[in-house]
Amino acid sequence: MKIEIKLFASYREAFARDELVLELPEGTTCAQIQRHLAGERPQLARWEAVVRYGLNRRFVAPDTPVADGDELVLIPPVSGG
Amino acid sequence: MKIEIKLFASYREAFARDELVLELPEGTTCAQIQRHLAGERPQLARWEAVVRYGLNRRFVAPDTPVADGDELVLIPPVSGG
Amino acid sequence: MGAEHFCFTSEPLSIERTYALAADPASGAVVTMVGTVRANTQGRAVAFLDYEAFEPMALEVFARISRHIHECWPATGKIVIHHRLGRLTVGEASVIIAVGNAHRADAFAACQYAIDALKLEAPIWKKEHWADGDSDWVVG
Amino acid sequence: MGAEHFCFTSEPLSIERTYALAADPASGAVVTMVGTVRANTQGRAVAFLDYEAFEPMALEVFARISRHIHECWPATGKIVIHHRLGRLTVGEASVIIAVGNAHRADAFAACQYAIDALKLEAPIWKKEHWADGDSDWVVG
Repeated sequence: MKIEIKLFASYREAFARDELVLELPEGTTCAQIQRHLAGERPQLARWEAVVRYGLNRRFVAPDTPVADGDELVLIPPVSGG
Repeated sequence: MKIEIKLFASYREAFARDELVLELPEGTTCAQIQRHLAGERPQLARWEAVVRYGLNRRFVAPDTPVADGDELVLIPPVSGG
Repeated sequence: MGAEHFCFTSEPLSIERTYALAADPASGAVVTMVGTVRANTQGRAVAFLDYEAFEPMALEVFARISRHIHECWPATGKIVIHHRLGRLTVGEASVIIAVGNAHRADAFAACQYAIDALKLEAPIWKKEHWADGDSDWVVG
Repeated sequence: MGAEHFCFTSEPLSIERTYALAADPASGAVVTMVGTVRANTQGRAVAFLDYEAFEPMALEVFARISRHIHECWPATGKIVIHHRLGRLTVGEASVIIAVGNAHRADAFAACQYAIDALKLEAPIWKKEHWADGDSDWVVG
């Protein structure tokens, strides 16, 4: 299945792009995707314990499986305002 | 002794002026002045229980005596802001 | 604290001006409260209000409020209080208070304290004129 | 609630404009909070900040904050949230929130809830660039 991953902040910098499209096995969870990305870019490991997941623009739990066509955003600690 | 009384709100309206200068016996208190004014203008009696006193720009207790040259303001319930 | 931080004026108030006086690069937060003339009071349509104040004593009350805030919330930056006098129509601002602080919770608490204390202590009065032609001094 | 009540912009924010959108003759009080870029963080001189957001999700967070406020403080009038993005220098406003209410205590509480919730929930990030040339993403 194809998953669109939007990248912001340190994730955008680590990949030097705004977006990735990954081909992943059915049933892959948000947390597994984070570990996959941190495997490719070790500087992202610092967010492992604190990153949150926005799936189709809603916060979801780390063990939520993604489905074909989903939009996922990895949300390191926010600091708006 | 001479006391300058500044009039605001309903007191100003009752006397149709901004200020009175009263000649009063030594030892007259703020509350006695209020009763004197309410005697002259009965519509001011409604404030008797709630009026406060500003003597030389500080709040003082009703039984505070005034002294020659003092500036007194009678302060009906405030409603600024 | 410059004299322009506390003032009475018969000109319309400006939140931009009040904010600019309170803003300061050390204060990460500025909380501003604007009080406006409401269209209705106790179910009666308001035509306009007349505000008056014993200005020198009210300015001393503002200075006392300010001292109290600096004591209670020591990281407070600037405190600005602008109060309108004279005739105000519905929707116009009667008072604007702005308080800066490095910590936003303290800016909220101090600004709320300032307006509460002003309403209790400052010798300022308003006469409400209703659409039906009646009028009276507002109590509290 | 018009779209202009919640927005992201790379233009400088205006407290006058934010206030004007929140003001309304039924609200006797409008409480506004402005967050600005501080000159120092943890004792380090700040040169500038870069803000970015996942805008569509952040706007949904703003809408959720707004719904919560209307539920908790039913007399709430208008809620306006304007957030700046891009490069900001010291003293510039990064966020302005304005909340109107007939009761000022509720306006204070709701405005404070809004900024606290925004900082916890909205997908917005800032990278701090210090005067010494170093930089990092701000956590919390």
